[in-house]
Amino acid sequence: MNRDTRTIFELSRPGRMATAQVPKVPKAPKAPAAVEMADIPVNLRRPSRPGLPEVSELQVVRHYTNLSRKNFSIENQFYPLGSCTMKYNPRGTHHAAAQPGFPGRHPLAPAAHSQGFLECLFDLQEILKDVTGMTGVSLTPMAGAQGEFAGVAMIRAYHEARGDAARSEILIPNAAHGTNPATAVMCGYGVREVPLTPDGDVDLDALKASVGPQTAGLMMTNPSTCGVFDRRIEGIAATVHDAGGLLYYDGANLNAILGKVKPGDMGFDVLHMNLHKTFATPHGGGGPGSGPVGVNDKLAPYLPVPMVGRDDAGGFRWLTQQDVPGSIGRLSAFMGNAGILLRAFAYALMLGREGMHRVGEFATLNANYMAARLAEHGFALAYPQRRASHEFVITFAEQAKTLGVSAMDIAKRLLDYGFHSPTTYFPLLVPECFLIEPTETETKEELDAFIEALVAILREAESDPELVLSAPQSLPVKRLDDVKAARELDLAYRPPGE
Amino acid sequence: MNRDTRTIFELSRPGRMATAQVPKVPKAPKAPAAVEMADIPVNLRRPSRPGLPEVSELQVVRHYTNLSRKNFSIENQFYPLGSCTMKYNPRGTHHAAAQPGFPGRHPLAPAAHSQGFLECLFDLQEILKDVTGMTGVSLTPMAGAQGEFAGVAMIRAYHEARGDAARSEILIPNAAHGTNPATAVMCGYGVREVPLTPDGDVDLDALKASVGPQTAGLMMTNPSTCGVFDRRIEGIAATVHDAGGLLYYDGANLNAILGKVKPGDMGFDVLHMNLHKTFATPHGGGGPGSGPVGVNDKLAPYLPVPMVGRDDAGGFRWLTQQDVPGSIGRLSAFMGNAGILLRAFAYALMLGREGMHRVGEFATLNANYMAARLAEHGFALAYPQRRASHEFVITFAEQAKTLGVSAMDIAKRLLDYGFHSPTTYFPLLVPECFLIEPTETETKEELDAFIEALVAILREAESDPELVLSAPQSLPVKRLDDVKAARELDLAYRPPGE
Amino acid sequence: MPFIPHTAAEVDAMLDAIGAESIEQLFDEIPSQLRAGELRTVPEARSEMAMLRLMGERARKDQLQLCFLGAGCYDHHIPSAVWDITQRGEFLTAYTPYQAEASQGTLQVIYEYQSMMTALTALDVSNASVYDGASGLAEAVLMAVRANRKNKSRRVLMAETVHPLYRQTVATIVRNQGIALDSLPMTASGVVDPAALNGHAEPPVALVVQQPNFFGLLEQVDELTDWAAAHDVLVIAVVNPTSLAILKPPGQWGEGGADIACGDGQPLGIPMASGGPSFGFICCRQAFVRQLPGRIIGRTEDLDGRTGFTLTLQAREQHIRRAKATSNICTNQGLLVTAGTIYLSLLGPAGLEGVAGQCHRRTAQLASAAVTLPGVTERFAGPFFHERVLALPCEAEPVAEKLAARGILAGLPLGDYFPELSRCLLVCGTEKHSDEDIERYVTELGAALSSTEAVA
Amino acid sequence: MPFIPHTAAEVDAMLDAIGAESIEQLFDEIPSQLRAGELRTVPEARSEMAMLRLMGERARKDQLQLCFLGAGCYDHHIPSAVWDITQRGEFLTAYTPYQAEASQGTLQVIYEYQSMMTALTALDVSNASVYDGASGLAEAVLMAVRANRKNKSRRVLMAETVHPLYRQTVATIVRNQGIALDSLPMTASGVVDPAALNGHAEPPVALVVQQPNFFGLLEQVDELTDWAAAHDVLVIAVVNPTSLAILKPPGQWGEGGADIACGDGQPLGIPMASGGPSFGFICCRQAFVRQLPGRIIGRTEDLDGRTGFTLTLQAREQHIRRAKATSNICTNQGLLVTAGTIYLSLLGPAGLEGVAGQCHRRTAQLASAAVTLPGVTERFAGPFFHERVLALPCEAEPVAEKLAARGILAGLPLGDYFPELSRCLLVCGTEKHSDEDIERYVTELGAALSSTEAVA
Ligand SMILES: Cc1ncc(COP(=O)(O)O)c(C=O)c1O
Ligand SMILES: Cc1ncc(COP(=O)(O)O)c(C=O)c1O
Repeated sequence: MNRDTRTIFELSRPGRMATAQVPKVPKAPKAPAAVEMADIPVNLRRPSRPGLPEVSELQVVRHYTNLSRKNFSIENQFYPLGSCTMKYNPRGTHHAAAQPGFPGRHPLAPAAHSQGFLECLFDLQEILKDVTGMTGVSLTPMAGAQGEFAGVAMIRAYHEARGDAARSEILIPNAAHGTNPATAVMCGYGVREVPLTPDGDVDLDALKASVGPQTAGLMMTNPSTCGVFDRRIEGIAATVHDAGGLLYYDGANLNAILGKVKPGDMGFDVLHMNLHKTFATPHGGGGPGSGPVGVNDKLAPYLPVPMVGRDDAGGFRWLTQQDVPGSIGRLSAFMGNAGILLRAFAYALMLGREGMHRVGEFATLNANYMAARLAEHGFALAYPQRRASHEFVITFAEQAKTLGVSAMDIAKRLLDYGFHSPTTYFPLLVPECFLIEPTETETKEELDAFIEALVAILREAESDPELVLSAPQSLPVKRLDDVKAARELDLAYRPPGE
Repeated sequence: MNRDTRTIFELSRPGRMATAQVPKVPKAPKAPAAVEMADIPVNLRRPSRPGLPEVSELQVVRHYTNLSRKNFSIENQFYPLGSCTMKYNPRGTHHAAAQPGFPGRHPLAPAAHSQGFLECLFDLQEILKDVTGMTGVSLTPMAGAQGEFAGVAMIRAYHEARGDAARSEILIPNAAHGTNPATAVMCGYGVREVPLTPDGDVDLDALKASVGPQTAGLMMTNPSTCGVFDRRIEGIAATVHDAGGLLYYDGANLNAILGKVKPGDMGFDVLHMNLHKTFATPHGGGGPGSGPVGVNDKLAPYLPVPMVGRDDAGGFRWLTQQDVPGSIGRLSAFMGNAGILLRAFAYALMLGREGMHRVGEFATLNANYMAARLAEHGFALAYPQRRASHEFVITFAEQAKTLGVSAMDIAKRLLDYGFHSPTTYFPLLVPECFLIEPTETETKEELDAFIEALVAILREAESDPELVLSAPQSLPVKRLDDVKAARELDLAYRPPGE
Repeated sequence: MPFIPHTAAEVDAMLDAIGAESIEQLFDEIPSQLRAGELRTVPEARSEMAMLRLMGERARKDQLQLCFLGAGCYDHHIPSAVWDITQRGEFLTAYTPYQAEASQGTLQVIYEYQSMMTALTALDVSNASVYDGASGLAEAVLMAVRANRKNKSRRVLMAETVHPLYRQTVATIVRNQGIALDSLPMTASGVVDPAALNGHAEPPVALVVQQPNFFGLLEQVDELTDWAAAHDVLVIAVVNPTSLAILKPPGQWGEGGADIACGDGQPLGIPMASGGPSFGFICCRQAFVRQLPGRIIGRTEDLDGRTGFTLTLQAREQHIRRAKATSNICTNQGLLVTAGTIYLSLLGPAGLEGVAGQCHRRTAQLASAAVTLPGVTERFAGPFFHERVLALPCEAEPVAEKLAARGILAGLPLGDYFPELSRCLLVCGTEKHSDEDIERYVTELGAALSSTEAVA
Repeated sequence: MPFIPHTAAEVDAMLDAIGAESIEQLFDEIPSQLRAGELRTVPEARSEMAMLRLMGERARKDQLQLCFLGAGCYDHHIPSAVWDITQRGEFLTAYTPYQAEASQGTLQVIYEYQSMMTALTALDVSNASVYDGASGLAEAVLMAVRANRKNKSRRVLMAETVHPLYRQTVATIVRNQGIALDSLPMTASGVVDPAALNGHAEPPVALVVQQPNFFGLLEQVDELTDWAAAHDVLVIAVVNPTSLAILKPPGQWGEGGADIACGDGQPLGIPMASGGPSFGFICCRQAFVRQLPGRIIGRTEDLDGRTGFTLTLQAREQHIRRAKATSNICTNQGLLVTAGTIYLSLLGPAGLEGVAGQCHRRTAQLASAAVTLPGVTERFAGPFFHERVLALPCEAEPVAEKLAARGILAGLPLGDYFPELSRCLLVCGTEKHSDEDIERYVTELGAALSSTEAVA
């Protein structure tokens, strides 16, 4: 295992370079002499070169190849990170986005020379409408959180257009993802939390007590981040709608119900999808994502631009603010994460209608199987009476008390066993918890191996707790000092002595 | 570190498959019913499916991705394997060979639709003539050994054409690579070994005593596999030529002299080049290679086909047996390892004239630097009085005696230090030796780190020999039982019970 | 079932373990009246082969040979190694580095990235990316409003010469928080006038300046920055990272430097690819680090004292602070940051300067060749970098369409953004262009112009 | 200095350590009169960007849209994962696995490859590859001569229906060892006749049969194999690996099976790429394993009893046995074997059968559509697989050229190989072809024919 922690800067030597990457200036360029750098006034020029590393091409290739090997990833191991849907990202989708013509397409190329790209986006819009039960889709948001922004901004635009300007609050179940309240605030709303019942559904009575003329809307995901499907979703929808609010669906959990239930049918007015989850596009160690929004007719006039429509000649064209005058506007310079949209479309083409139905089924089968087997082994499910959706919550509250090992300790020990750990300490309302999401692309053997590892770790926690408490042992680093990281901020390399 | 040793067969389950890779049979194919498999007589059909693994796409991706991580490679570490020239394989060359048009080109496409490819090969032929000082080049041999075959077959054809059929023997210095004698035998020749002087040059007197009317030729590389340049090459050439023999240059060591000396100028009549060494094409864990041959005018009539020539209209065309009636013939179905030829050409374009001169210079600088530093640290150079070429030999004969650690032990311990080991026990005539070839693409820091590791290992051998004797410790496996491998042959997976 | 590995026997065994009759039964908590019917628009499944053929055919339709269009997205050479490494599964298919010990690869890359971006901008700290340049500018504006302790105005002054699509994006994003965007008008020379700043009664909370500006022209950044510093106005610099090899970095503008720099990382090894994914960067002074949105990576030590990297200052982020976070951003553009970091390592200071220099030279060469055509002029004089506005003797859009039909993306017709510039094309040269490319452009432009009826 | 990392300061320090004045001095043992002068033909260095542009322009010239040409190299779909993984640096830039502990990746891949090839051929053992199918056949012939203990003839009988380029290659390679190649003539039906074997006075050491043969026709392999077994003649089968999903594997030919099977692995995930690199495979009975040329990987255990993989039976190889080796082969085609192994894993038994089935169906469809054109017939009747010979009413070569000008590789005009078949085209369908592709072929063929003067 590679324990070298030198940065690329420490491999640098003055004057070294990857020569083949430096453009050669033609000996006798036809550009007139006057266009040399001298035409840029000295006070606008950089006085000295930036402190970038000076390294050879082999050094770069070797350094970053070796760095990559310090990551866990789907292509190396099971990665059951709850709420993140770490399923197989088909390699073919990347090739789809790399077909000659796509990588070199300039975002502002004329529509006449963009028909292939536009048609893909148009088709994807239609597919996403179909699977969500919505009537309008805009593909431009660049991640789930930006989709949320667009959605809540549309809710705001809707109320404003109706002159219903007093609505100042978004209701959010307390199990929700952090992006939900943060988004509400970015859209100028206050946040009111709604509690859950002990079996994980929204507390309908509490909700009824919370709605009112101040209610702009409710944001929730169903199944929830507790891994259960809210059985009273129709009641929730009616309550919010009756109060004049709108319902926002956080599509992070769409994988659970793909082809099984449509958010539009549940009563949601607006939603985002995380294509980097349900549509299997890669997460890249932090991104990119893509968070298209879907709406019903109420909100269609406010969809963000650009979108793709048909032109009179049967071709495709951009829809801009001129076409959607009520649009909340533009969310990025161009068309969001276009390359991710192409991958999601390619994925949808390979799944097809039947495959789309299967996703939710097998994601759910895998989660319920793991939950059942873990329960059998004495692990505590947070919602034992409930069906799991595509993910489920277990709690180590008992073990924390009796054995002194926390969910974090167990998570770290799992890394030694070669598994990425599930999401830890989320949802916040379940103490010492794991949110486990196997996804449909994992085999039964893999699930069984993970379960065995958890069983083995609990045995270690009894017989040799130090092993668990000091995990991981076999990774490039041991547990890191987060306090030091935050106190003695070191956020950029500085040459020694600087 | 991944110690999972299951094969892909052990991940297989009956009925599982990577569905997206199975071609869909159109529901109503226009092919008439009669063309279903039924038209193939039953006695010519396979009775049951072959025992290939049945796995999902994710399983395949994960299995082979993880397997790859059990390799050392240039892109992971210093790989100073003597005689193999493990230099950086520029990533751009792979992209060159993948430019749309090249991967899909059928080898038998008409010349009118192959001009781009043919022009690349033509230019490469010219470049190789230039750097070797030869007048004819054929690119078709698929590796060094096949180049050797072509070369010796041409020597044979030459003598036969002159009616000089009694020549039955090829002379080969005893330090030569195993392919040299094996090739001579494949061409129907006997082999006579020629000894070296203690300072690593061919023993000219012994050579003089060996040549005669039976001598078809001499195969040698210069600098030799002892890492020294044979100073009396002109005398050698004259001796062989005077006896009516021809001189074959084994181009495996061309990196040492690229841009500095041309084999043609040394008196060689025929040579091969290992493009996967000197021209930086990747070795792929065993291959592919490419071994073009170059000849002077004497042997030009016998060059293997196909080659590329110009046509009357200024375009390019294949030269076949019709054009070269004396050709030894064809060495493969098509044009050898065409994709490797494209990469080598791309490399030559990036090196350019100046870069080509630099290769030999810096390969030599790196080797001499390492040799000097190691000598300083008390390591025994096999040829201490000589300049190193691009590689050099050190011997651990002393340590084997005094410390009981062999060159093999030290090689294995180097792996723990994160370095691939040099070539061991070759050349055969130096006991307990390493043949070390750093190549020009490695930095001084890397060479220093390797030297430090060797120093540290010798210290370990003194203080804690077990550490060295039981190395490697940190790799996916410890030392393997080669005897068991050869005695209890297990060369293919068989399902348990079969 | 594409990508689903289950055999029938396994499904049975799993249902047994669950104690369910069928997969269907696992959905029994969902009210049956909600259950989805058929999917109508989703087509039949295609094999990878068939999918790639369809995508290949569509992609081919969009191919053009030569690109002289920039306007925020640039056609640079991307070294082969960049994506060969970036697409390794270990980078491509990892999630956000929540388990630091199992993510040191990604974490160290981002730390190196932060180091490179601060070196380029001459500012103290960088985040780990935001979505793109335009939304990054919006985040920078929100950040400036929070960060400016001395000036509590909610008015932001933005140069009219900032990329119009950036301005639109900022408007969408900051609107709901009651922030007003004022425009600092451009002069006839296509830049803003520092002298015009004094006309503003109440100083804005921040001033946004793009350098080089949308037209490729160089703003008087020293004067603008000094004015801002004197009036407790934070300066937000919008910059093209390639340009920073040659142009003065924001951290050195004026006496004290700009406060925040942002922009789009696309020029750093990211294919144009219809404009995304690329990445937005934000750098700022150390003092504002707690107002930075998005992930930040810090270097620290492990239990054995070995160097390691980890997410830090998470108390700014939505997953910890929820409604009180600096932004709602969660997923960012990590993979593109990886590509950008590898790009910058390969180029190094000399290489990036080489690229920037060639871009500038080729643009100048293009412009001086184009103005030899009758009726073609450079619309603005003044110093510039990498982009140039050509004024044609007729409407620009039909000319651009004619050149596109000949395989050349001729530049951006400016009429959609500045109606008064409807005869203008914003053109851009890069290191990819050769003398022949430029000759071809000018020849085709000449042909297009002579076949277009000049409007007097 | 592309790819050379040395700074001037480092060069000085290194020369100091060596005690040399200059790099030049390191070459002082080379007689000065031999020192190379200038390189004349090598051009000026290009950047990677300029190199790729040149290569891209040349590559584009060779692009054709539809390929109906097989003849030993086939246009199959290659799953995206195959090369994404194969091109990982760890596979791409490793050398031959001489240090087993540091090469378990490559070694296990080859072991799995050997397992798959033996499964496909129904033979006992496989080597780790030879260069290509044709040179592999030459090695198989040499091997058979060594292996046949009962029959010491040095004459080899080769069916005339074996790929002509393979026959040429074998001739080149075995000639120097005094091996004679006899030809078993083909009949009017395009196959060899088992009955004709009995005409041979002295049985050859080996019989070479290709299935399907060069024309795509199926030989009577059972009868041929049984005759050989009865006469102490070893059978060498030349096979297309894709076909083995549907056709009887060599190990099951006749009563006792063929002795050696060889062929080219190109159909297994290797791009056509002008014919190389692909890989040649050789499988054989266990009894002949010590006569196999090339690397062989065995499964064994390490010091701790853990499974591991290593090069084995090296006493057959040149680096140990030198002049007594089974072959001079050293470098093989390991990377392509890696791709082939991944391909076979992705396809599995059902997938490979699907591909083979589609190839066959599309070929049949193409042939039956083509014979609807006036004057076009199928040249041979008999059962076939994947390839078919069409007889045209005129010379085939000019027709093929006409179709190439329309973007279609129409098949192989056979006149160069069999003068009597100069009006014939060998055509090939694969799973990549759609109904539309075949319609387009037939339409274009029809057009080409009607514009060609028929020679009566
Ligand atoms: C439930 C939930 N909502 C929203 C988000 C935010 O999505 P993104 O990260 O794409 O911005 C996530 C992502 O982790 C999530 O899990
Ligand atoms: C000195 C020498 N000669 C010949 C060869 C054979 O070349 P190849 O492996 O390409 O067949 C080698 C390869 O290792 C070599 O080092």
